[in-house]
Amino acid sequence: MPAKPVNKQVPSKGGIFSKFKGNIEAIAIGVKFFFNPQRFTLIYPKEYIKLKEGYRGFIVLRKDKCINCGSCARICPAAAMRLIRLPFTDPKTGKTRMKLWPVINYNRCIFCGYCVDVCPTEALYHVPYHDVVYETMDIMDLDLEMFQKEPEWDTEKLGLPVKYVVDEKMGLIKVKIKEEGEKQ
Amino acid sequence: MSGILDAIIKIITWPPLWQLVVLGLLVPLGVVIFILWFERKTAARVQRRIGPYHVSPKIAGGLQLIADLMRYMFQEVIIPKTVDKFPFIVAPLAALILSIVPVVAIPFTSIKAYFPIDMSYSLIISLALLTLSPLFIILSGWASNNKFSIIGGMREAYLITAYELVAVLAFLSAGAITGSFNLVDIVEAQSGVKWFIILNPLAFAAAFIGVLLSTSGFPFEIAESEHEVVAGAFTEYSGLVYGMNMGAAYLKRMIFSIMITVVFLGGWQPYTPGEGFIAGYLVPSIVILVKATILMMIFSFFRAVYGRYRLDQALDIAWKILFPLAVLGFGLGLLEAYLGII
Amino acid sequence: MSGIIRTQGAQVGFNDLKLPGMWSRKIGKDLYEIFIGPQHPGSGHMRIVIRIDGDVIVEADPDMGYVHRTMEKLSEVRTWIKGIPLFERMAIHDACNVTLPYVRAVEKLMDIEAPERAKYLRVLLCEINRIAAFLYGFGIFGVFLGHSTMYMWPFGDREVWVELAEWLTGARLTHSYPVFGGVRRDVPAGFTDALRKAIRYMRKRLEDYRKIFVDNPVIRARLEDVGVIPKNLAIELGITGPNLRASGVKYDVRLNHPYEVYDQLDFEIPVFQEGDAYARVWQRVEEIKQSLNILEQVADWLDKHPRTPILHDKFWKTAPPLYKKIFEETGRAKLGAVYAIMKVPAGKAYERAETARGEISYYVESNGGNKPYRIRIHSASARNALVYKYIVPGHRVMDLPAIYGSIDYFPPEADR
Amino acid sequence: MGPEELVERIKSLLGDFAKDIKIWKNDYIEVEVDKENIEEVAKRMKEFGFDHVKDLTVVDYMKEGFFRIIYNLGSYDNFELSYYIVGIAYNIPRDKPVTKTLYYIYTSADFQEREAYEAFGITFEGHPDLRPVLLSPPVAELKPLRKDFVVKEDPEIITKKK
Repeated sequence: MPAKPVNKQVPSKGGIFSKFKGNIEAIAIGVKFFFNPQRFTLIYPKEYIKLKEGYRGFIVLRKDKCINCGSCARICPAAAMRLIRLPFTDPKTGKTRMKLWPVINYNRCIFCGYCVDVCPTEALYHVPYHDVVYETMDIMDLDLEMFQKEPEWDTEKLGLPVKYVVDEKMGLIKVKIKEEGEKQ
Repeated sequence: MSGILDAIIKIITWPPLWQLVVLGLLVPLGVVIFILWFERKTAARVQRRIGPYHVSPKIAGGLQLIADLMRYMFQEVIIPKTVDKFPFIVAPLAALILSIVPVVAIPFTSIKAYFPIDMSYSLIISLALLTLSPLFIILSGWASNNKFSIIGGMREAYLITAYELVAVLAFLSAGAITGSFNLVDIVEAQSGVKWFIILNPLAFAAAFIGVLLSTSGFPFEIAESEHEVVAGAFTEYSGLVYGMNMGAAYLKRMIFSIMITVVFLGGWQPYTPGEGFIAGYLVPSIVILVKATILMMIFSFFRAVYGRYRLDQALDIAWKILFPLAVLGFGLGLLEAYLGII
Repeated sequence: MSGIIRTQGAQVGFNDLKLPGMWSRKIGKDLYEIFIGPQHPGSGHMRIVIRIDGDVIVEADPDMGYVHRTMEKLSEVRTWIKGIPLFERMAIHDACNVTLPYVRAVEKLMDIEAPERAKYLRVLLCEINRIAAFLYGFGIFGVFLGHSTMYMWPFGDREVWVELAEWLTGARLTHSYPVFGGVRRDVPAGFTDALRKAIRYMRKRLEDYRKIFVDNPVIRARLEDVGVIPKNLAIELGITGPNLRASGVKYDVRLNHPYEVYDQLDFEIPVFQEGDAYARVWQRVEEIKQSLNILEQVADWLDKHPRTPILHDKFWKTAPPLYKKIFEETGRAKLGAVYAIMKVPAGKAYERAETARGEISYYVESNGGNKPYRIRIHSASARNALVYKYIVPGHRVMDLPAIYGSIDYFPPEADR
Repeated sequence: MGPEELVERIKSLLGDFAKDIKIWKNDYIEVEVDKENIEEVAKRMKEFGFDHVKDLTVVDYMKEGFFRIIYNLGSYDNFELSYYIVGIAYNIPRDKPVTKTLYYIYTSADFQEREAYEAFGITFEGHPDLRPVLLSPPVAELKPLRKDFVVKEDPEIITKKK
């Protein structure tokens, strides 16, 4: 069943009475929210949002799973993911060969997550946060060693974790997450 | 020792000085700071935000305004090369002074000893002084030599023609009821529950909206409307001078609120001034200031629920609705005087 | 045709004031020229040069391009899939709607179609985006009229939809959700319940908006009979989206050229006749209501149908077992390596979609290579920009923000 | 109305003006005409019901040495036609990119002709306000959407850093 166009009318201009009513309604709803503000502001450094699983945050490499295929670098729309040629010693045979490893440049990354999705062995994964501070632009261009570590997340140390839940009355409600994962 | 102390107290409580500096400048300034905080907090509550918070979380961000004040005070005052320097600097100062001066004519008590200037035309004098300051807003817009400033100044000029007559007529209707232009007589006439807001609601409504118009409160924030004329006449101002401009508008609104309190809301009624400084001067002025502050709070609440009217619509409202309303209010006052309700 | 004011006298390369590198033009003696933008609180990333006579605008010249990012050119030097994150930067809060026609055009060229579940998921995100974008537009509109509460409320309520979109796709705004042959993620567990709650919440909030903003006498006074676009003029100028429908034209891509599963859903296309700014506000309110209806139906469908592949067989048949396992567990459809080096058969395709601001159209031409030969995008805001030139003259200066806000112009989308 | 039927109707409408009509993917119809007849064709198409220009596309065929200008026409008022897009296409030589404007027939082409002017350097004779719309004048002189304006996108995926 396709959509159907329906003619609608804006409410008529009305006289003094409807204007008066409009003013009263506007002021009344203002007063209602004045006494019952219903806020859900996040007080940021003191609280932080613990993001849901599946959030496309910073990307980390599991080197042991990487098969050096280079798909991630090929699909990267921002040219943030690049391959770097490094020697690799095979633990089984003991031979050393040059191999291509992915490294990421967070100056360029747009967090589209294509690299994670295209990786055939799940060697890349997202961490569920994005508010990481780097001191200079240079160190945002990660090397292979840094790329394997989850970036340090200072927000976690400063604040309390909260999460937002969709609610019928309030829209969103802020729920504090206790250490053990209990809800308040 | 006590003689010196007495002398100091005497100087401070000398009515003209006390009234102008304490009641005219310091207390309204404090009230304005409170109102600015209240305005931001009100808007935040209605808009489901927290508002000022981080500067002092324990007192709900109360120090935020002090911080803002400091920022205005220590900010560099930039005077562009293209402006006409003398009027550019003098205009906001004059506007600020002229918004405070009307307070000398407003009595805060019925005891004659505590009048700064005793006169029987205080209503007319204070109104005349109050309607002077917008001229300097136009001047500052003109002196700024900026397109947006000039348009903002012109808007202010249009608005003056709209609200001045309305406000004056509405306030004068009180004179029509009592048959006197002395504010003391007007307040005395409102003893008990015979406040003029009840006796003459039409004039009160006209005066209330007229004050909104004259102090560019929402929904009539037109002369400084950010989305067409940036900051109107104040576009080129910065630092303390800008703060003065903004402060002048709020101070003016405070003085207007005091006027409305005295003329329509019974002044120091239901309190009757007694003997001595405290009972005869301090308490009645506190009563008036509290009433005026509540009025200010109502004014600032409108920011949260209204947008702004278009310039021609504001003029329409002033001329087609408020002006007849004020005339009707005046007529109602005459009628009540004729019937001898007072 | 009648009613159009044509600009006179402007010639190619006029430079009356001999300024290097810019056009300049002398204006009449009694006119006053104001530059609204680009660093003006009443403009977005654009400039409108208005010439006023007294308080009345006699000429308006929209000067766009401050956020032009050469997307058409960039897409020619990048592989096909890289176009998706690129194009969604036109309107990041409307990302799915904006990129969907591109994806569909490429699918047309490849002769594939997304599976039904993927189609429903696309519609789901499209409508979430649409509501969020409308709320964004309301917020901007509110602040343009000086109504600060209407600025904060929609932005706060938009957070609900952004939160849902983040849950579904993993990113708040730039979702990069549709890919060729399907979508990237299935709905997470518990998503539809939250969606239903959000729908009920939004219906309630629309009533609040009506009270404080739409029916507010101050706002009505500002909007009624302002910026009237008559029906014939709207067609002539090629105005699009809610602005067009508010002028009485029954045109919506979801109705006239249905895509995805819009022909299986039951919803209305509201049409208003007045064509003024106030009708455009109501148009958006009604469209939010219809989007909520659509979302309800999509949620029902998703609840009834179990998880099935969300990528076309061409890509999913050859997927290794690990991919299928991850899809079963988390709902993430991993992309095959073929996406990075994909070639698209030669041909031309034209595809359009209804975004929150109107119709966006993509002309995609491939010469069989792994990069597009030519992509031409014409976005809704770019088409609506004509309103400034032809509708604004004759209004007062204070009407400009009202018209700007009511046509919901979004400079990054217009500039591409 | 199927695409074939529409093609028949366009054929009878345009007569000899239509040199070639192609249907792409069932809903996009490309009508090739001559540069000389474009105004007449546009007038007839507008009377037929295609009331606005959906977009104006220029494609640069550098090797073949011509620009292909395509006015993609759509319909708002006619429900049946609105399903289709008709592209009125004609070629102009690359070394002499001058053509006639359709601004006086389709007002909706106003800014789009300006866009084609800035991006490809095509002059639309008779357009009253032909100046760059998105680009600044110095950039527009480079004609950035022509194929001989090459954007250097780093194709190398192997980096030599570190």
